[in-house]
Amino acid sequence: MNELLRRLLFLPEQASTFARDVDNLHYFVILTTFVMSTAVGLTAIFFFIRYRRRSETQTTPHIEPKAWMEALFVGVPLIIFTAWFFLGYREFVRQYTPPIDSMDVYVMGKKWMWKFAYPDGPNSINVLRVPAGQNVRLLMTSRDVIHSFYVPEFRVKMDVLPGRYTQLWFNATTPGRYQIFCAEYCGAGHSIMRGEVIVLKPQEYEDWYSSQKRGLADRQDGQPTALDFAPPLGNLVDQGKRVAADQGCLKCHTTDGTRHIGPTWLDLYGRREKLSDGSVVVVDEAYMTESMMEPAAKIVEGFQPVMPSFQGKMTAPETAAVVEFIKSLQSDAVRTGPSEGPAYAPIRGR
Amino acid sequence: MSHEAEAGLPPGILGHHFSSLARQNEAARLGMWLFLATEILLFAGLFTGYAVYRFQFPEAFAECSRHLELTLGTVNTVVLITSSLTVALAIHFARTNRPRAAAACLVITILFALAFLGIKAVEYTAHFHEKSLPGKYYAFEEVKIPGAAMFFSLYFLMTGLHALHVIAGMIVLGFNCWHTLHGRYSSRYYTGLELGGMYWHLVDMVWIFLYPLLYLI
Amino acid sequence: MSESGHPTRELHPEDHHEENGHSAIPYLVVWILLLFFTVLTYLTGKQHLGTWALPIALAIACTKSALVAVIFMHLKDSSGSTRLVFGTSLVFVALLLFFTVADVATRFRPSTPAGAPFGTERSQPEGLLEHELPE
Amino acid sequence: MRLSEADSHALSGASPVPDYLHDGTTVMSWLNTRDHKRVGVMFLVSVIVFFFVGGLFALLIRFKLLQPGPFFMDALSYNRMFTLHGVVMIFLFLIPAIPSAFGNFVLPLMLGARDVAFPRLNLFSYYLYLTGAAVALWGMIHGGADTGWTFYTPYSSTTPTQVAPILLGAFILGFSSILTGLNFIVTVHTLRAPGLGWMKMPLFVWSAYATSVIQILATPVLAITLLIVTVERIGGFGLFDPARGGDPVLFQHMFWFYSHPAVYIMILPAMGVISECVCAFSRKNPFGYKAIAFSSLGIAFVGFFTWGHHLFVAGQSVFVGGAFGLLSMFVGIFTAIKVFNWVGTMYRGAISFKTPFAYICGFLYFIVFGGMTGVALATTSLDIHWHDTYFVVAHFHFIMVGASVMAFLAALHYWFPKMFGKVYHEGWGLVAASLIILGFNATFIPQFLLGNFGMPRRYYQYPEHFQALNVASTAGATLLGFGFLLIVIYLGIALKWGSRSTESNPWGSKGFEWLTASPPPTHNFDEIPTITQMPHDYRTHEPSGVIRVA
Repeated sequence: MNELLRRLLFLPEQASTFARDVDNLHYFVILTTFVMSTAVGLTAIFFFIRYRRRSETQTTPHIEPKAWMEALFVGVPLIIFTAWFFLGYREFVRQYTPPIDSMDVYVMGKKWMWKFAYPDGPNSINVLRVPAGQNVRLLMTSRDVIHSFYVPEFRVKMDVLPGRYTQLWFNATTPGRYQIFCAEYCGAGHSIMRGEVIVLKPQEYEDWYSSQKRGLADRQDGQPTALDFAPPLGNLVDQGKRVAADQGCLKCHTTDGTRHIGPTWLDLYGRREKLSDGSVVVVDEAYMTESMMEPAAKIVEGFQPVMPSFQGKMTAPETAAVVEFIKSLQSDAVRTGPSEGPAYAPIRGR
Repeated sequence: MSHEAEAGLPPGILGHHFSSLARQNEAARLGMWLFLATEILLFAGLFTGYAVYRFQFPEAFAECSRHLELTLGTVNTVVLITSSLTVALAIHFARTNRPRAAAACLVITILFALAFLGIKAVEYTAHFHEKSLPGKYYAFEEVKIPGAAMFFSLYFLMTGLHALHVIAGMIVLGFNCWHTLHGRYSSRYYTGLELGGMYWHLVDMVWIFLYPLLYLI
Repeated sequence: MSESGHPTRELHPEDHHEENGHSAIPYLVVWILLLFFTVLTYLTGKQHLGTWALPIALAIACTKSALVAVIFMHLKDSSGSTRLVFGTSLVFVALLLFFTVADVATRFRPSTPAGAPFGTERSQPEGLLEHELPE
Repeated sequence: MRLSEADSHALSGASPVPDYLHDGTTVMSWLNTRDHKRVGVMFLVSVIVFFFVGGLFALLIRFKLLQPGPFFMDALSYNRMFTLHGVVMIFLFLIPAIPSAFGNFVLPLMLGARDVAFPRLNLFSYYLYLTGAAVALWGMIHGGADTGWTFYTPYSSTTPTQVAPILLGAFILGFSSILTGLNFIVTVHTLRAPGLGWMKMPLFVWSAYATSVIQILATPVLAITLLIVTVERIGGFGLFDPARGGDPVLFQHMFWFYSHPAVYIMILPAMGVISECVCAFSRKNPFGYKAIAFSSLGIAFVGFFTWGHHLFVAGQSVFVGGAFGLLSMFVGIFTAIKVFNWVGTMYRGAISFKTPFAYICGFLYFIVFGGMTGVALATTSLDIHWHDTYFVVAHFHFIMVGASVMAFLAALHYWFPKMFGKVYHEGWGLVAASLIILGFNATFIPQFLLGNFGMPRRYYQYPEHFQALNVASTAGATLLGFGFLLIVIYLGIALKWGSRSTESNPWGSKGFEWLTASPPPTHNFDEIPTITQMPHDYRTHEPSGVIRVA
């Protein structure tokens, strides 16, 4: 039944965990629409024939609707539409609340191409490799105008805004190659800004990932251009270390746990910092980025607000690299589990 | 059958399609209130921008508003409130058949408006000198936190649009003053003057909201 | 809405001459009140009360504009429909403000730029015409 | 109102008063007219001209989409083509079409008034429309914008193409629409005929009143938004510049605060026309008059609460998305009430199947199907797959072309004898109607399926597997275009050489606008009628208000 309806409605393959549920709601909505419109149509046609005009001066009775009729006219659509809404909204919340254990990928949309960067792995252009059956969370931003990351087979879409992060997650079930479209108009190349999601079996993904991590430049997908998202060689953590050195962060922040002018970076990620105004904050990407751009906003207790702002001095990729570098500085050096994304704010506001 | 003959109205006042003068006055007032509703919603767009960016950059907005000329802003508020009074008095004099006093009040109102624009010009030149300008022209040394450019974009957009409306108000009051001097308004018919006055009161009301939001908080 | 139109064309009772007793006192009283409120908002503003500053300033501004609208603009003695128009326009201003700020308030945390999280130097709008599309 | 036989004879016996078309035939008498009927006719002519300009753009787009790769035009001109199709069709045709063209003509007649409240303002509104159109046309000739009719920043504030004139044109057209709305509200409040209470007003007046409320309250927000984008393009400083912390989603909020109610500006007057036509052609009193009247106001009011359903995937917060989704459901209910009551009106009526009634059937089918897909889009999770794909394109064309243009054509045929005193050829009318309904289905059903298939909108090139459906859609589009041409032909012939309609009320309708002669004299009514009964009350058989035109 599902396959028949899917083919009938020209729906693409169901290649992610969302696809089947969204399509079930789709069938329910389309069927109620057909039932309602045929009912209205048939009554109308019946009235055409039954009450044809017989003479030009034919008189007709004055009929007022009874209360129960009006209640019916309001009640039936109200019930149907609210039912649609609550089924839909439950799915919407599930689709826009990434689970904690999902694997992160940074996505950068730029005029007419997609760039993907794995936190401590390789980066690539227009090709996103993900393991099958694994929750993947995309943290997306754009370098210039609004784009929109859309994979029809996964039934996922989220706009990619300049100057802000937006997030999107999916769990690809069947391995294969699926096209990424840009769904928000972004200029002349809007229609050719197409990338590709390659869903690999978990084992194949691990092989590809480890080969990339060994920095085999030639096996990297696509030739990064000069304006590239990240410097050509090495992964994000190394870049973060180099950028931190260049920008002089390490003059005030140590990486081995000793206290210095600024708080130490060892085990900083995920720590509960007590601020000078008494409140406590969990250190996550947003806090780290904010502290780089706006140091005066939150001062850790016992430290002086002497840090300069790096607003405008560091480009997007460099900031992301420094954040990754800090996250990699854990005392239990070997970090086993997949990288935790930023703290997932609960739905009910911040 | 011209019906202006009765009631000693100046010619061309009562439209042929209105059954009575009272109906036409009521129509004019309702039409003016609808136009004022569009003006209110026009400024509502800017206030939405203010609300959103104040929410996102609270420190920048607080910091920048301290760098505005508070005394000049307060003087401007007093100027506009008093000009509102003189316009109300002008309508009062016209209703009680004292056109000369009404015209005098209108002239005072226009002078107040000029004073308001003058003070605004002084403030704008100060901003140009200290480079606290909107958007990409922003190079103000004292406030370096992000979002400051947003505050000044909003400041210039809001006060600029308001100043345009002050100028439009002056033109409208100018016509009203010219008509009052030519005896068009009397206790029988003063709607034209009343509409001009209502427009001016709206311009004052918008400034009443602009002043605390930009200068004080 | 009164259907007071009469088919015939003679004058209506309320067209009689305005009584001359229309006084200017209320305008002066309102003027004094407005000045008082301006001083009040000036003082409360100067102290920078923090979170309470905005509600107080808005409350004072609303009372001032209410005074202007009711007395100066004669809303007091104008017909119901004009008051309705003024009321609905305020309702829709509140509506626009409420939903827009609610959206910005409840977005997922890292998305709201605590200071534009990282510089997005706007790429120069490469001359669209001569920009060759990457094959 | 019973115009006794004596009066009508006395009236027609006297030297025939020249109707508004022949009361002064110099160009100046038209350009400087105070008569709401002439302003209405001028609006109608310019609106139809712009409809064909927009339609031409549409056909060019459909022609390009025959091929997946580059073909017939390059990416930039394709982007300009769909932008101009959007701008021309929405700002120059749909928003002024029924309110300004037919509303101006028919509203005072239905109220028993001699003219709108502010005749000079009415003419000024027409000249504002022409200036706005001229500015937009100038922008089009000098390259035209390539931002889509939605002008999303930061693309619209950074693209080097000519966006500023189109923004200014839309800004001026907004004011023309505000002035029309203002005029109608004041006319309804102050110029009703004696005896015509709020509950006796024709349903078209109710929907025109609701439309005017939206025009007054929504258009200024569009004006300020477009002004800010123009200032950002020219002056370099603006609210939506992401590099300085500006929020592009704020633009979308303020844009859609206008643009969703604008969708109701387009559909509400169409619903008013359909209410009138259904009652006239089934010779029956409106079934549930109060329900239809108050649901017009309901749509106008609740329509302002739902703009967020355009931003579900635009980075808007999930919580507010849910709130907007739920509120969008309620707007759907008011439309459902109207549809049920229209079908209820036909019950025990005397239905005569003329051309306007054919358009009514098309309208009913399209509004039910289009409306339901709209509510389906507002169930948040389905929108994730459908947003910005051809499903959305098909949905809003179902409402705008399927419902609004069908009602425009129904109005054109229903009031053709009233406006021009001529009768069109019924046979050709039915042929054109069926051609249009068929062509419309052939164009937009494939686009629903394209949307399901995942083809994003505004795509110059698309992957091969979408081609089949696109070819089907283009075929339908040519059929649709041909249908519209057919209408122009036979209405043109009727206008030029058609026989003068012998009686002033060829449909035998008891709407109030038929109380006076067709075409009516300049001052509408020799003596303002006193209304004693509801409109469309067919219990008494003799046609009231039939005035033999000498």
